[in-house]
Amino acid sequence: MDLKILITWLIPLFPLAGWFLWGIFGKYFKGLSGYIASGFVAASFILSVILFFIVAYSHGFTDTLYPWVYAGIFKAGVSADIDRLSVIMLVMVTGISTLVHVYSIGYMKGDKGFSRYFSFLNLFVFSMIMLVISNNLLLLYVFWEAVGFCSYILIGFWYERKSASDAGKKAFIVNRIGDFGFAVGIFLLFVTTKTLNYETVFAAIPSVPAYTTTIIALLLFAGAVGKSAQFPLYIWLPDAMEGPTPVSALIHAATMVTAGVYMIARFHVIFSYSPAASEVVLIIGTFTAFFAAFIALTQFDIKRIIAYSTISQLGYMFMAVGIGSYTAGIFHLISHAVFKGLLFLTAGSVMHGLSGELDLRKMGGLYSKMKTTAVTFIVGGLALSGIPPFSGFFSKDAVLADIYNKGFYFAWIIGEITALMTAFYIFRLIFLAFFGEPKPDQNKHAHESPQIMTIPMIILAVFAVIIGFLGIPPFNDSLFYNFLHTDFKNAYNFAPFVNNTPWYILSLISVFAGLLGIYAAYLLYIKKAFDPERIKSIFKPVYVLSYNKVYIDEIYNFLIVKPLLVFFDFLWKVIDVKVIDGAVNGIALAFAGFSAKARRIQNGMLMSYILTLSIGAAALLLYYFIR
Amino acid sequence: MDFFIKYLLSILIFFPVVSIFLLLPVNKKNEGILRNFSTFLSLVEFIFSLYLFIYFKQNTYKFQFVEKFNWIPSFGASYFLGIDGVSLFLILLTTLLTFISLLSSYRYIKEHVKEFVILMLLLETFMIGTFAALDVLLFYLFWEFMLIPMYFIIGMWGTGKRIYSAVKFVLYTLSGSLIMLFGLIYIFIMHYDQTGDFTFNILRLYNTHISNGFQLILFIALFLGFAIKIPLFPFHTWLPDAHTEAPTAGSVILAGVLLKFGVYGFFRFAIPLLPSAAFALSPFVIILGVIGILYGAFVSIVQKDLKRLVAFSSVSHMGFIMLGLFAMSAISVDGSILQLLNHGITTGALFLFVGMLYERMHTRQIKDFGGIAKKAPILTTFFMISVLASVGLPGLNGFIGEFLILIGSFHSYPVLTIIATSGIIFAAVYLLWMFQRVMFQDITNPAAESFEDMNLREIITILPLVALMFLIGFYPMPFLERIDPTVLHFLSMINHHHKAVYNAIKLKAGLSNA
Amino acid sequence: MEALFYVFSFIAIFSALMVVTMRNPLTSALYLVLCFFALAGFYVILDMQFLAAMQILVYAGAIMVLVVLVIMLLNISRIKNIKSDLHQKIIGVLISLILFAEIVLYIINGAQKRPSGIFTHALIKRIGNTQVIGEFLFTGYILPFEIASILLFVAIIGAYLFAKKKF
Amino acid sequence: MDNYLIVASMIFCIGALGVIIRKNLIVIFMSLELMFNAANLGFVAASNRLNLISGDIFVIFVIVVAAAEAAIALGIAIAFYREKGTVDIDMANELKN
Repeated sequence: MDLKILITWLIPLFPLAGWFLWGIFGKYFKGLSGYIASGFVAASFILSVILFFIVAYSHGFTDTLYPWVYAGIFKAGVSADIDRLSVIMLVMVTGISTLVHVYSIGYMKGDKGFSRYFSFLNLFVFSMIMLVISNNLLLLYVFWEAVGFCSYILIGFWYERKSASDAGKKAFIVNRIGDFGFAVGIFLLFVTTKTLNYETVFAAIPSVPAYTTTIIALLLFAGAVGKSAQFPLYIWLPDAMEGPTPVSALIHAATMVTAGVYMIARFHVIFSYSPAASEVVLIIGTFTAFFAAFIALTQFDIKRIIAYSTISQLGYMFMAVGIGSYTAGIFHLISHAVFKGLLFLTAGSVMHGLSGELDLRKMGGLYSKMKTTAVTFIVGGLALSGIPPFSGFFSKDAVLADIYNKGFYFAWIIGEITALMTAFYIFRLIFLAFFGEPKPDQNKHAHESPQIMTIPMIILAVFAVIIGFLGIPPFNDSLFYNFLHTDFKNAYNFAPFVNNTPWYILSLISVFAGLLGIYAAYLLYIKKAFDPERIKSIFKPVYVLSYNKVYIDEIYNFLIVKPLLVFFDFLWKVIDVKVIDGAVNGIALAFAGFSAKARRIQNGMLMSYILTLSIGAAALLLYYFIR
Repeated sequence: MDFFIKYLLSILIFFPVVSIFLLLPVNKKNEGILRNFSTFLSLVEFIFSLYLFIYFKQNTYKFQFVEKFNWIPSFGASYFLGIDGVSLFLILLTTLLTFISLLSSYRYIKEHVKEFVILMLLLETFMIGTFAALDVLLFYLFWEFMLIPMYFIIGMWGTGKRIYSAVKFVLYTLSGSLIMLFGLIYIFIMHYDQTGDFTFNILRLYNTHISNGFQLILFIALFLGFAIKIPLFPFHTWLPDAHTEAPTAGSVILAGVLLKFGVYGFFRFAIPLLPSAAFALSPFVIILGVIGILYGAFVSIVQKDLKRLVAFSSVSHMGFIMLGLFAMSAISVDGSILQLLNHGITTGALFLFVGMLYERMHTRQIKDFGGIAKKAPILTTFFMISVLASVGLPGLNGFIGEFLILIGSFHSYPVLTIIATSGIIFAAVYLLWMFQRVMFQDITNPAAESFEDMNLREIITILPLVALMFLIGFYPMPFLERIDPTVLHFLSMINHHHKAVYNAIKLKAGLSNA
Repeated sequence: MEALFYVFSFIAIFSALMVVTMRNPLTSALYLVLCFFALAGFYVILDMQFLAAMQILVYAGAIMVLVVLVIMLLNISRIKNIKSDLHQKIIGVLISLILFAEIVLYIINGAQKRPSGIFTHALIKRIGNTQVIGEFLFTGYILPFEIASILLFVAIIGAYLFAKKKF
Repeated sequence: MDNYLIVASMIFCIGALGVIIRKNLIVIFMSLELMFNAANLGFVAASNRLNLISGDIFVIFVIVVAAAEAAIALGIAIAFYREKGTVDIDMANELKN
């Protein structure tokens, strides 16, 4: 076997082995399982890096491990498609996973589900790796759902809490709604192209009628909407914060939720041949980016703020892939994975220090107590706000510049406003939590987290600073662009550039927006130039709307969940029991009733039998007589 | 050994009967010996049936292990056995599930142990006989015999309204199968009239030419018999009652094997015998199937009784199978047959878990549970795997079957397939919601505090099923490559017949362009 | 002969009516005996002396003695008190009359069948009716004859079992 | 011949009447005997008219059956009386559940 193929299959093998080991023998390993699991994932990471360089200096390849489902003309194998896109994703996924694993050793210390936790975390890494390297849609779908399952089980990790198990269930079901569309899309794709292999599908797509492509693309996008928490299916992600924080960092910020973006980038051929579908992607992305940032403005739960921020940033990525700037989308995906992972880990560190406290109103002045956490958090916040030279600046601006230069001005304006709001809410969080007066009741025992947690944070912070330089020189000539662009050569260029505004002008505007947001937060929460309460009362309706998350959960509950449950109950108690079973029992009862009547004749009195007998004889004779 | 292989099917059919005679001398009071010995015998039977798998030639659709003896020559009935890729797996499923259900009832069945094991073994004989029979009369005989042990199993060891359920089950299925018998005999007579060949041999009956109008009538007759057994949507109401009240072993066999007979009947009898009618009526059957998918899922969501929930989920799953079978594309029929096995494995496992929960808590109401996960991690793990397999999570068996069914049906019936696909959402809703309320959250019922985890026997009971879930999920090829030739032959056969009839009509109408 | 027929008919019908209407079963039994004698008379008219003898021997002699014995065995005063319902009587009479009317109508309207056998009066008289019956009974009807004997045997055992104090 | 048949049918109907209206088991039994005899008369008359002998043979069998029946019926009557203390047929209602 070729070395690179061996490496390819070893990468998912390590976490898979880890899953089995901790799942079955977890209790014999005790605390060790965390270290070994991290080692396994680290091995995957190292192999991924090796594979990255192999691919970077040679070319991509595909390989089939074994035939999986062959039925009739349907053929799908367990096979990998290694190209630049997948190796970049591989390195990102395994890298962040390694750090999160290490961090988790400290974070989950003493939890009685310690090895269960690492088992599922390893399973997640395995699934995510397979999702990234799969080369047919069936395999992609399998691991698409598998990561959803891991998310379900890890969100509901503390299953004794009703809210946690509710959140897990909600995540799974909402994802399923998206996957429903995804599955139908796969069916349609198979029916039109008779294959599910990437290469053959992509080869066939240009000759497929445009409306069919559009329908396929939209259906596939439905899956992405569910998985990547876009409007209207984003509702599971904020609730998913019930899970352990490293899980939020890994699954709900860095890797799984970005699978939708990856999927669109992977199927760029399908999406680029359907401008209409891409437009929908752009609209949904833009709206979600704004909408989630709007909600994030007024929340007090630090994890939820970051979660809404994730939704918002995913919106940016969808904007990018929606206008055909796939490299920009993936670049933002990578840099977002780094800084959002960082933010979650630091938030986890805050929680750890405050024994699980999440409410911003009960925090303050933590900077002095937990310096490392605060510094790394600020690095993440700056990256998120798009302040140079942090990574967010390069990636977000690559997206926004492309949007502007391709002529989508409205989306660009929304994007800039969102950037302002983003800077505001993340610095509101930073100022409220780390600066200002310490809250006496809470902060007594606040302490810095152990090194095993802070080191991954520091590493991520360093990357949050340097990874942006891959985007130098900004715009369509960067290192990253040149590296990845070859993978998207088959895309149909449906949105050509219409402007040629230089990057520094556009960047200046974005940076200005970001700084404005930070300044506003500074004025409100540090200088106290304005009383936040007054502003609250001025914009009361808007504030209430934002604070209550635009009542989306309630609307869904009231419009969909409740009526459906009533309907189902009706279906069971009336239709099933009364109507259908009633009909069946009715037939039986009719017979029973008839025989009850018939039994009256058999009253046990011999006399009446004899009487009947004679009547019968008379009647019989009469019959013969009149015949 | 040659003899063994040659008469393997007969050996499989009659080994349980022989086992019964071995068990008869054992004293009624020696319950331990009865249980262990019967379980051992069913294990031996299962091992025997594995020889079928080993010696099965996979690249042919021809019937294998054929045995043929005269039986009632004056009726044209013969003792004619043989299996193809479909009945192979169904027989394996039967032997496996019988073993498992005997093993599972060590704790559940406390009274009349001897009668119980004898009835189970008898049932096994009849079930294998039904799958192996290639003679219509022999098939019908075994088919009806199956009801008797099942009636007693539900009636004697059931709970609640067990007599009502047992009677309902028997009367309902019996009335269906009588109509079916009428149809089969009618075909037999027609075949005799046409060819002068006085035979119940199904392979020869396939060649009967029946006009389209008659096909419709006969198909409806056969349809009633098989659809009730499946059960298809409006005929399903016996199922929740029977499942809910039956003992665990009864539910496992009922869901795992007995429901398969309906689909098997369609596959072996109704569709190949009456292809034109099958083609003409397939949209209606599929509509019923799709209604069943959603209906079963909807009703499952609001169930309060665990077993009833699983029973209604069966309705939903069997809807998928009917959709795949009647979509009549190679992929979907492959998927259907695979899903038959999956449903047997998964739902069987779910019933086992419900039984385990019932044995420990003496209740089946979902609201009485909660927080079991804390007390019983092993049970939680296996239960979760089974639930997820039932949900159709990729990587487990349910997904492969459902996916093949849906992708195969999409071409012919896109809208109905999309509606059916939405069933996967609701499957997640009802199963996960149930799982959350039963296993997760906090303990509310004090009885759960002393909840014991699975013991070794129970783990052994479950392990083969869970292993199969993973095997079919990750590597279904051993199954698919044996099913596929049979299915392809099935499809080419019905297409051929259908075309032949169609051409004959065209010829009559003078439309033939030849 | 005609006169004898009418005499016997009158006796037979009268005694039959008495059997049905008398309250005391013992009286009924005695009228029944009378009726049997009348019937035996008919048989004599019809040249079947053997049957007449059998009628008197078996019916009047054996069966009726048995009946009378049983009546004696039971408590006669309580048996006498069993009353019939009035509406039942009316229905019974009605039904019987209808039945009778129908049968009569049937007999009258029925097609007359020609004699088909060879056993004319003369022949029977010549051979003797006992011999004729005997020949038939032990040749053509031997199997029913044997079965009848088994039936009697069964009846004896049955009667014994029924009359036993405990089953 | 018709006259014989009419007499026979008359006796038969009287027997039937007795069976219907009387409730005394013994009387019912005797009425049944009347009906038997009516049938016998019919047999003999018809056999005589048609110059056959089978009717007469049948009468013998009927007599045999009647004898057997008498034995059983009276046995039942005694058993019934022992059980119920009466021979009223209305008391024979065990068939009614």
